[in-house]
This record gives sequence, C-alpha cells and structure tokens, in this order.
Amino acid sequence: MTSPQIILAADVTTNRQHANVAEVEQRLGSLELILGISAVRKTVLIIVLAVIWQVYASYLDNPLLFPTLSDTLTTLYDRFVDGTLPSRIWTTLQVLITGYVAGTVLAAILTILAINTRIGTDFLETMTAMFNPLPAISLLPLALIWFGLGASSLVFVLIHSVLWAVALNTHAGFLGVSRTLRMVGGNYGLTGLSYVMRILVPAAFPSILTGLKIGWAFAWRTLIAAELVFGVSSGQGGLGWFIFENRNLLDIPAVFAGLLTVIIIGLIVENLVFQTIERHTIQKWGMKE
Amino acid sequence: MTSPQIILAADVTTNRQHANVAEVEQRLGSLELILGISAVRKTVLIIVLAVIWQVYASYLDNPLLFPTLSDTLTTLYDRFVDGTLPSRIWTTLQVLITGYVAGTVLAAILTILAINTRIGTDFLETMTAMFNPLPAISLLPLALIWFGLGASSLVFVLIHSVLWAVALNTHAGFLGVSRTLRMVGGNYGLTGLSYVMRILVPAAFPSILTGLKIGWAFAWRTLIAAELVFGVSSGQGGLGWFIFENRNLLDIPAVFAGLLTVIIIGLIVENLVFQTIERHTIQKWGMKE
Amino acid sequence: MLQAIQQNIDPTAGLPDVKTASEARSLLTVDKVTLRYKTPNLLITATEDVSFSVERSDRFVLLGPSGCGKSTLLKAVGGYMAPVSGSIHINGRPVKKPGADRMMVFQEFDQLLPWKTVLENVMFPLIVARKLPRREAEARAKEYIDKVKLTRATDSYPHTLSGGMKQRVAIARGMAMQPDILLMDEPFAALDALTRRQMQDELLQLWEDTRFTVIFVTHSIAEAIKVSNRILLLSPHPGRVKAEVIDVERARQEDGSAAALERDIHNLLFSESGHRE
Amino acid sequence: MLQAIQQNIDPTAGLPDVKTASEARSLLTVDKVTLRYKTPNLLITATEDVSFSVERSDRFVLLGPSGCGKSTLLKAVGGYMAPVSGSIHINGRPVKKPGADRMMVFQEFDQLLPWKTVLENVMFPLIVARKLPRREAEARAKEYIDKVKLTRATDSYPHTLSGGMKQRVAIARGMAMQPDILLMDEPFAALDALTRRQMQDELLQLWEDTRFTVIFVTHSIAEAIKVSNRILLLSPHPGRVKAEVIDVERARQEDGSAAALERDIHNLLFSESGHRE
Amino acid sequence: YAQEKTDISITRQPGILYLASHVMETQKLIEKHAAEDGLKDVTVNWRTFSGGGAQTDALLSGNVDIVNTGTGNLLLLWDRTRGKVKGIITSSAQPVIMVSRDPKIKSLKDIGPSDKIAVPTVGVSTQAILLQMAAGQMFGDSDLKHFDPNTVQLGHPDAMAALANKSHEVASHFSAPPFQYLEIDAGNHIVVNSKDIIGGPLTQATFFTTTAFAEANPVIIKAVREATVEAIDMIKKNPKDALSAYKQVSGDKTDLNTLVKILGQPDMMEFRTDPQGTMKFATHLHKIGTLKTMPAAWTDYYLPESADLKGN
Ligand SMILES: Nc1ncnc2c1ncn2[C@@H]1O[C@H](COP(=O)(O)OP(=O)(O)OP(=O)(O)O)[C@@H](O)[C@H]1O
Ligand SMILES: Nc1ncnc2c1ncn2[C@@H]1O[C@H](COP(=O)(O)OP(=O)(O)OP(=O)(O)O)[C@@H](O)[C@H]1O
Ligand SMILES: [Mg+2]
Ligand SMILES: [Mg+2]
Repeated sequence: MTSPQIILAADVTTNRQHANVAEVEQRLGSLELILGISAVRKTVLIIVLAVIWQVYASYLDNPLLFPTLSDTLTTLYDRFVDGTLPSRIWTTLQVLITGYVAGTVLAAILTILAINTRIGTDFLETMTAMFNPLPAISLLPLALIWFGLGASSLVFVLIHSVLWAVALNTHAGFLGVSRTLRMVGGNYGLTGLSYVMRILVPAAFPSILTGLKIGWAFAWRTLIAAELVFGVSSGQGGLGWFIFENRNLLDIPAVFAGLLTVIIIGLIVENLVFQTIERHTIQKWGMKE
Repeated sequence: MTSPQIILAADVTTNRQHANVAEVEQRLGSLELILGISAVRKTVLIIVLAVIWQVYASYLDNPLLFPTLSDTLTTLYDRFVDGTLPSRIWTTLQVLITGYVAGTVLAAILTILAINTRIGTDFLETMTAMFNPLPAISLLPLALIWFGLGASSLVFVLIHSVLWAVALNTHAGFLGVSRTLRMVGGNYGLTGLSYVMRILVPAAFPSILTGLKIGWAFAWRTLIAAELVFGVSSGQGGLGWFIFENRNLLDIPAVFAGLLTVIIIGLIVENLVFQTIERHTIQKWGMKE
Repeated sequence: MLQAIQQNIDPTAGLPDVKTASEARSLLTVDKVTLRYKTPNLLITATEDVSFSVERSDRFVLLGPSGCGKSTLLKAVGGYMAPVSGSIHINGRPVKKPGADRMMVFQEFDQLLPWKTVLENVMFPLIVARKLPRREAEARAKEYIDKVKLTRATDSYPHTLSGGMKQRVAIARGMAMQPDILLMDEPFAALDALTRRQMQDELLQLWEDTRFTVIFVTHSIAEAIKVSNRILLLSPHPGRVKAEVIDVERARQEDGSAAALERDIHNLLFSESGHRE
Repeated sequence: MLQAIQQNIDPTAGLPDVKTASEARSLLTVDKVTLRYKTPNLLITATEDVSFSVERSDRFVLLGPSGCGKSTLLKAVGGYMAPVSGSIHINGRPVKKPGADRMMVFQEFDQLLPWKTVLENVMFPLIVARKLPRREAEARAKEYIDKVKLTRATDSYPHTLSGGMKQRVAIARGMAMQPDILLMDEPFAALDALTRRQMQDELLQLWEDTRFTVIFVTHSIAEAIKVSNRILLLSPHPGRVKAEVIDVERARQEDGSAAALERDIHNLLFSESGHRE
Repeated sequence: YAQEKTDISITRQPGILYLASHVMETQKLIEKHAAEDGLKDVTVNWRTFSGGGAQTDALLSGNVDIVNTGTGNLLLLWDRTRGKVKGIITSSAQPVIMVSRDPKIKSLKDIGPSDKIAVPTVGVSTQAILLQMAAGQMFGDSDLKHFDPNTVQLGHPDAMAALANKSHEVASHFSAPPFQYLEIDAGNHIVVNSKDIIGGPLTQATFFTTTAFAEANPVIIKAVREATVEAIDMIKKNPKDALSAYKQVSGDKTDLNTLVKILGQPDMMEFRTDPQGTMKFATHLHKIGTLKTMPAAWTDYYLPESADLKGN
C-alpha cells in the first residue's frame, strides 16, 4: 500500500442508535428533573427565605420593628379582604404605569436623538450625569410649580427616576451594536427613526431590557418614597401612603404587608412579564444563553 | 482582442497625494473644529442650561420656591468658603464611596455565583425581582437592628441601592457575551473566578460600566434621602442633611447650592472618572463607537 | 491564451487611459481614492490612490493579499467610509451614504439580523428598501433561499446555522434584492467545493438573467476567473492597483487558457521578492 | 494513483475494523457519536453515529458539505458539547470539558479577545494555560506572529484588523500553544492564495518539527490533500461518515496522483444524485 | 448605682419647640444633675432626627435611650407596646396656628369642599388631629373626618412657599412655630389656634423612654427631669441665651432679635413640665381607633416617678 486509500463506511443502522438516545434522555432522576425546572427552584428559594424571615422575626421578638411572616400574612389577607390593599394597589399602579411609560417614551426620544445627532449625544450624556444623581425631593419645588399637587407631580418624579436608567442602558446598548449590523442597516437605506427601530432596538434589546427592569424597580422605589413626600389628598393614597400611614400608626405588620405586596408584584412582573419577553426575544434569537 | 489581457498599472507618485491629504484635513473651519470637541459642546450646553435657570427663576420671582442661579452660586461660594460645604461633602463622600464599593463588590460576588451555578442564577434573579423595587425605608428596621444608627446603616442602605442595578447589568452583560468568546475562555482551561475575571468581565465591560454609572447615581439619590431618616450625631451631617436643614430654615438658595453641589460632583465623576475609563477600555477595544 | 501583457509602457498610457475613456458612461468610477482608518494611536492607510471604473453589467473582481484593503474599498463604494482623498461616483453622482442600490454581502458571519428567521432576513430588505408587498417579497425570498439550498432552514434563526449556511443566507439576501450593484466580500469563502460551485453557477445564471453589476472580492484566483469579466489586482499594504485583467470571460471558452491566466495572475501577484506585509 | 476503493465489502469489515484495531493506542477515539442541538421548537441532529479515531501525529481532515456538522464535531472533541449518544475519549479518558490540551481555532472572526492586542492575544493562553513566564511567552508569541506575517500588526487591537488578519492571529495563537491536539475549523478560508499556501507550509513545517496532532476542517479538497495524512468524508445533513481516506501523504510524491485523488474525493462527495440539504 | 448606663443617647429635633433640650445640651444639664445625684461621668449623645417616626424606630431598636418628640408619638408607642414606653417629662406646650391667605376663610366654618389646607402629614400629624377634633366639636362625632378631604400634605417650608405663591391652590396652612409667625408677618391671617380647639395648651415636646430603661436607670431619669426644670428656668430668665443655644445647635442663621420677637408672641413662652391637654388628645385618638386602649388617666402613660407633675 504505497498510495492513498479510500475506505467506504458501511451504512449505519440508525434505529439502534435512536433507542440508545431515548435511554440516555431518560436517565435523569425525578428529583433532578424537578430541580431542573427554574420555577421550582425559585419557589424553593422563596420558601427558604420565608422560613428564615419567620424564624428570625420570632427570635427577635420585636413585633414593632420586625413582625413575623405569619403576622404579616394575616394582615395582608385581612387588608386584602377588606378592600384596602386592592384599592391602594390600583391607585399606585395607575400612577406607576403612567410614569413608567412616560419615562420610557422620553428615554426613547432622548436616545434616538442622541444616536442620530452629536448634540443629542452631548445633551443625553450631560443631562444624565447632572440629573441622575439628584434625589426626587429636589424636584419637588419645580413639580409643585408646574403640576401642583396630585398625580401629575408624582408622574413627573417617576419620569425622573425611570428616564435616566432606561436612557443610559439603551444608549450604551445602541453604541455597542456591532459594526456589521449597523452597516447592514445603512445598506437597506434605513436612517433616523426606522434605522433605530428596525436595527438598533432589536440588536440592543438585551441592554434595553435590563434598563427597563432597572427602571421598573426604581419607579417602584421612587413612587413609594414620593407618595410620602408629595402627600395625597386623603382617601386616595397608594401603597406608599398605606405603608407610611401604618408606620405612623405603628401598625408594623401592615407596613410589612405593604412591602410584601411590593415584593409580590415585583416577582409577578419579573417572572410573568419580563421573563416572557425575554423568552420570546433575546433567548429565541440566541442573544442570551 | 479575443483573450484576457493584463494591463499593468503605472507606479503611482504618492507625494502629490500626500500633499492633497494634508489639504483635505485642514479644510475644517476653526468654529467647526472647536465645536468638534465634545468638552466644548458640553460646556456650551451647561451654560445654556444655566442661563435658562437664571432667566426662569428671575421670571418666577419666588425665591422661596426657586431661587436664581446667581443667588445659588453666591450661597454656594459662601458655604464653600466658610467650610460648611466641604465638610458636608467629605462626610457624604466617605459614606457614599464605602457603600458604593461594598455594593459593587457584593454585586460582583452575586454575579460570579450566578454565572457559575444554577442556584446562584435563581438566587440573583429572585432576589433582584424581590428587593430591587423595595424603597430604602423598608430596610430601616433591619438596618437599625443590625447596624444601629450611623454610617454603617447608611452603608447598608446604599448597598441595597447599588447592588441590584450593578448586578442586573453585569449579569445581563455576562449572559450576552458571544458564544465564541466563551468557548475561547473554556479552551484556555479557565474556569470559575479566573474565567469570569479574564473573559466575561472585559467582554461584558460596556454593560458593567453602564451598571456602575446607574449604581453611582442611585447611591447619591439614596444617600441624600437616607441621611434624613437616620439622623446625624452632632455636627457631622452630610449633604442630604445640609439640604434638609436649610429647607427647614427656609434658606432655599442654600438648598439649591446643595443640589448644585450634587450636580457638579456628578458631572465631575461622569466626565473625569467614567469617561476616562471608557476611553481606555471599550473605546480603545472597539466595543463602542 | 493570454494575448498580451503590456509592460514598460508609458505610465500614462495604461490604466488611466482606460478610465478616462469610460468616465462619462461608467456606472462606478473610483478615482485616486485613498482610504484611511484613524485609531487612537495611529493612522492606518488601507488603500492608496486606487482608481478603477466599473461598467454596467460588469462582473468585477478585487483580488489581492489579505489585509490589502479589499474590504475597505468595498466599504467605501458601499458608502460606509469617505475617502481621505479622491472620489467615488456612481452614475456620475458622488457616493455619500449607504443605500439599497448597492447591496452588500459582508465578509463577517454576524451580518444576519439575529432576531429574524432566514426567510425574514431575506424578505426584510425587499420590504423596507424595495417596497415590495409582503406576499411578493416572501415569494421572491423563498425562491432565492431555494437557490442557495437552504429550503430546510427557512424558518431557522441565524444562531442555529453553520458558518457556511449564514453566508449563504447573506448571499440570497443580496441577490434577491437585484440591486444596481451587488457588492460581495468573499461570499463563498466559507463554502465547500460543491456548494461553492453551485453558488458560482447561480450567480452567473442570475447574471445571465438580469445582467446586474457585481463587485466581488475573492481570494481564489480560479474563482475570480470563473465569475468575472474584469479583475483588479491589488498590491499588499497599503493597497495600490497593480494591474487590471480585462476580457476575463474569454479565458473560459477554450480550456487551458483559464489555467494559464491563473498562473499568470498568480505570478504577477506573488512573484515579487520580499512580499511581506 | 488511487490504489483501491474498497466497496461492497462486508460492512463490519470496513471502518469499524480499523477503529477496533487502533482503539487501545489511539490518541482520540470518537465512537458512534450523535450530536444534537436543542432549540425551543425543534431538535437538530448535526451528526449521527460518527466514529473515527485519530492517532498521535495524525494530520486529520474533516471534509464535508456546508452544514454537515464539521464544526459541531470539532466542538464536541473540544469538549464544548456532550454527545447525545456515543463517546469521545482522549488518551482513553472521556472528554468532559474544554481544555488547553486541545487548542481550537474557531471558524468565527470574533474569536480574538477584543481587549487584547495581537501580541497579548497570542501570549495570553501561553501564560494562563501553559504557565510560561511572561518573557518566554512574549518571545514565543512574537515568533509565531512572524510566522503568520503579522509582525507589523503586533500591537494592533483586533478591531483594526482585516478578516484574514484576524484568522491568522487565531492560527498563531493555536500553533504557539503547541497543544496535544490542534483543532482548526477552516482556519485558512479567509486567506488569499499566497498567504494560504504560506500558512499551509508553516503548518507542515511545524508538524515536521514537533509532530503534533491536528484535526482540520476545510472546504478545499486540494488543501485537504496537501495538509493531511487522513481525511474523513462526511455526508450532508445529518453528518454521517461516508468514507475515510488514509495514507493521503503518499499522494503528493508523484505528481498527478494528488489530482486524481482530488477527483476521486470530489466524485465521492458530490456524485450522489439529489444532493440537497 | 454601679450598673447604671453612663453613656446615653437622646434624640434631638431642631426647632424652637425643643428649645429646652437645646439648653440642656449646650449647658450639659443632664450630666450636671446626674453627677449631683451620684452618677459621675455621664456622657449624653444628642442625635438629630428629621421627624418622629425615625425616633420611634431608634428607641424600639435600642439605638437611643430617650426620645424627645410630640405627644401623639408617645401615646401611640404606649398603646402599641402595651405600656412599655412611658413619658418622663414635657418641656413645651405652645399653640399651633392655622393661617390662611384667602380673605374668605376667617374661621374653620368658611372652609369649602375645594379649599386646601396644608398639614405636615395627612391623617396623623398633630395638626391633622386637631382639625378632626375641631370637626367633632362643629359637626359631632359622626363627622370627625369632615376636613380630611381638605388636607394636603406639605412640609412646613413648602407650605410656606405655597402661601407665598398667590397662584398656588393651597391657601391655608395648619402651621407650627416659628413658621406660623413668619407667615402671619408675611400678611396671612389666623384662622384657628390649637388653644381654641383643646381649650388650653397642648403639650408638644415630651421626653419619653422605655420602662425597662427607666427601671434600670433611675438616676438618669431623675437627672433628665431636673435638667428640664432647670432648662425651663433658664429660658424664662434669659430667653436670649437660650435662643443662642438653639442657634448653635440648629445652625439657624436667623437674626437673634427676630427669634426673640417670635418668643414674644402670645403663649410662646409656654415652656412647662406638666403634660397639657394630652388626655383630650388621647380620647380623640381612641375615638378614631388609633389607640386600641383608652388610658384611664394621663399617669397611665407617664412613669410613676412623674405622677407629681399635675398634668391633664
Ligand atoms: N476598523 C479598522 N480600524 C483600523 N484599521 C483597520 C480597520 N479595518 C481594517 N483596517 C486595516 O486596514 C487594512 C485593510 O483592511 P481590509 O479589511 O480592507 O483588508 P482586506 O483586503 O479585506 O483583507 P482580508 O482579505 O484579510 O479580509 C488592514 O491593514 C487593516 O489592519
Ligand atoms: N447553535 C446551534 N443551534 C442549533 N443548531 C445548530 C447550531 N449550530 C449549528 N447548528 C446546526 O447544526 C448543523 C451542523 O452545523 P455545523 O456548524 O457543525 O456545520 P459545518 O459542517 O461546520 O458547516 P460549515 O461548513 O457551513 O461551517 C447545521 O444544520 C446547523 O443548522
Ligand atoms: Mg476583508
Ligand atoms: Mg463550520
């Protein structure tokens, strides 16, 4: 054999192989399988945290500072049934969503301007650096002048808290879009708004989503803090007011019931809204593991 | 000519060309050149904003609500000279930086765990969804029990405000690192911490930097709000307390001088610290236009 | 075989002449173009003083060693970079910005929009740039996806495709647009011999049908001879025009002439001593 | 020329025999490996029941049409994917995770670390995986950067390089590591004819010096014949072993035999009617 | 007394209502009296807080030993801890005044449904409670919350700015010293005074602590009482010096004479150690359900040692 040789492979009987595959895939134990589901693991985690809360609070035995989970849950249930919490949640959510949407839209406008014009970039960068660190109370005087008392001032403050976080993340996401994709967009003759919406937004979607998540969280934080600062015309306060009022009345289980409500809503939004969006976008597109 | 032909190019005289180039590059007018410098444009922007402030405040003519810039600047100068502001800034910055660094380090630990273990991922995702929307006041009881009054409680609250934003951005950045780069890291036998530090961190640096920026801003916001809640032992309040105190004393120009200080520090950090980091990392590496 | 290698001829008689003559009617004129990249620490000249012109229905190949500036030249024609000196005109109008009249197939594998399936990727420019109605765009997209043998992957997202498959989607996308000029940067480099031959044939077939103009970067001299009617040879870093081969299609008729041309081009490109970048 | 095409022989006598005989001493054994990708909506089988073995100092080429699973196979050997069925062993130990004993040159252009210069990119694995002292690593890195003709770009960042230059850096990085097995996924696809030939020569020269083992994916049958001593031919989607060519290096001695082998392989791969994916 | 704590913390809320505590702090009166009672080397940490809620938390978490804030907070804590927090002594009982810029609003009767009254905290602040008590007197117990829809929450400085702004929708402010006098100076007029609602003075600044602390540290408690008495004496004797103490503690840059003028307003020198009007307050709080237990007498929520104060 002094020359090359070609050895043909025999045809493979694939059936046997497939049987083999099924076997391999069934090898996972049921515990492993159950723990493989992220929802299950998260539930376990939440239960563990709940137990820690209950045990630690019982050990502390200072119900005016840190009530047990069971007290909190009882109060939560009572306040739900008597209709207080649902109406507070509703009030808060209305303002929250208005402010969140407005902030996001403004962030979109700012970043679109920033990505298309040089002065827009400078404007966004400067404004972000200047206003992002400012606490909401600093906007109070201006909000009072412009919007008076009530929901519109709250929305204004909410916008302040959502805008910069979303804008920063979106802008950074836009700037990180790969050169090739940007050239592809230019190649299709896309410019301005349609370029941003059809190329940059989907390409920077992971960053945008992170910004939206952070913005959402900060909208909550700000709203709850701001309801205290901006006050309410009585009877129509939201969750923040509910917490504050009960703190003032030293009804601490109710305070924690309010906070727990915030946590629960946070979990719902994260797991139902954001995770669903993620699954149908960046995960499907292979932009995230 | 019925067959292919190769036509050789004459040697090009490059000298003439170079002269031409120099000409092309000098064609920019000096105004254009000056406006081409981002620092100059930003300065102009800031001056415009300052003028708007001054004019609007003069027009409003309600110094209890919104003082003019000139009043504010005068007060700022006075309070600087008499040593009040420097000592307040110093107090605030100490706590701020401690909290910021601690929050960032914790975020790093959480994301490193999250990227290396499945339970870490669940933990991070669940904790972020749960705690990120919680306002700082909700941590007050725990902070008081664990850390008492004083700087450590403030640091604790600061960590809460920095941690989730930085962790969310970092984690999202890690998950978005291209499959090829991750395989390269694995190929070098890098695992665990060294894999994260040597591959994921630089590759996700744009996201991390955004997270750090947002975290920084929120640390400020939180600190200024939290200083009111935690009180101060004699004479060592920070900027937040300065603002609150002067509001109570109806010294509104001083309130705005405090806010202006926050803005100025924000601008300095953004333009000196973050921009420098950016220029030496993601811009140099071509990860950002 | 190769009729004449014009050498040692008066410099002004060579390439410039051809250009001047064709200037008025050329589809694309690239005139003494120098392209540079500015990096923080240094200025990289990618091409220097490059001139050529492309006529309507030319199949024009850029051939040269790695890093000589072929992609850069293509990007300049595409409107993504402005020349430092010199000018680029299409139909007599200077190239200022990118546009769908010059569809580009990039060298990079990440040129597909990851949020669109193969079908949507091919349809997208048809809808946004060619303004075709959805139904028509879909029909045309499917036709071209068939041509590049990706029927099976029509509804896959790009991240589930192999390197070669991605490039074929990009080729389908470019060809489906039937642009004035198709700019292709090593489109077939990631393809196996058979698929490559099929793609070349598809390209030529399409050219027979629609007589579009294509500028094509390739590393393979054989491929250049197969697909082109004119070849521009570039010297290494910074890229300068070394020679131009015209009437390349003539080489295919009689067998052997193509091989000879290949050898000639090879020698011309690489015979120089000290070819280092 | 080609001595014998063994056909219509008892299926068990063919490839499996070769494998069984070599199993004990093989550097790498891939045994009945099936590789699948799980996507949200469907399961894609990339290769099915693929078996082969690579001996120490083999220059082993994987050849097959685009999308047949070559990259996937290479990734499985690299330890990035676990087979759905079958097993992969190196030195008798199952492959579980990636490691620097199997340096990989990827097909993608984004495999360089963008935050490191060319030099640092080549040095990095030498330092972290081979634990070379800095000075030595630098010397070795420079040597290999010279070999791939990128001396001029030593201190450039990857984003300032052309496609071919990036791939050459990756090649330098892989070769500088002198790993047990070098896995190369179409490393030369983005290179022009001359650079490609130089790289092939460098690879062979290096092999002469160190007798490392290399698994090499290429689309070019000629390249396969030039660089390999064994070629594995894969059928299209899902990739199955179609044939193996051994003693390939013999084809180079006498001229003409290589051409004949190329023709044979070509026919074998592509003659099938209805070759569509 | 060997086990008694010598390092104690007391909260401080800057303001003229807390003038006695500022004098005690600057003159180190608690330290002095503790020493006289045999407890040497007492150090008192004064920690500034912006409001009552945070002080409550600080006391409950054991971070401060004694707090100094309003009657409402004491009653609430006493109720919630089932008597484990009690008052030590009070130091001020000045009136709080509601002012208005709207000439139509001369008394509470003139408040229409669309008029807005600024209060520090809707529903729970002293001012809000006073409005409820007034409503009870005007419309009966069935309409205690008559004015609640009129109230809006604004901090005193913001409310003052609102009054100064003619176009602002808030034209009335249930204020507090010193803001009420500044507002009156600025041309606003008095609508109602807390004295009219309570029928006498209403205790403002109150020192209170946990019974556990009081039992373990009788000397400190005694010293706090004695120091308060002495501080009030000093204020009455020499208001100017007391105001300097206030200026030193709060950093207020207001001219001393202006402050003296404020102290010269009617009832502004009501610095007194006996709880005033607290049972009326408690009765109302119990009526609206805030207090779960109705104290039988004011002594229920003051330490036994304080029973001699003759409060009401
Ligand atoms: N973004 C960039 N910034 C700076 N320099 C660059 C950039 N892109 C390319 N270059 C440089 O310009 C020169 C030409 O690059 P170009 O990509 O045009 O080469 P090419 O001919 O396409 O090579 P290849 O065949 O390897 O793709 C190279 O020296 C390269 O280093
Ligand atoms: N990440 C992925 N997810 C799902 N399917 C994939 C993925 N990567 C590859 N595939 C599929 O697996 C098959 C084999 O892909 P692979 O990349 O191994 O091909 P290849 O032989 O390297 O092709 P090429 O020569 O074009 O690079 C293809 O059908 C492809 O669609
Ligand atoms: Mg190129
Ligand atoms: Mg591949």
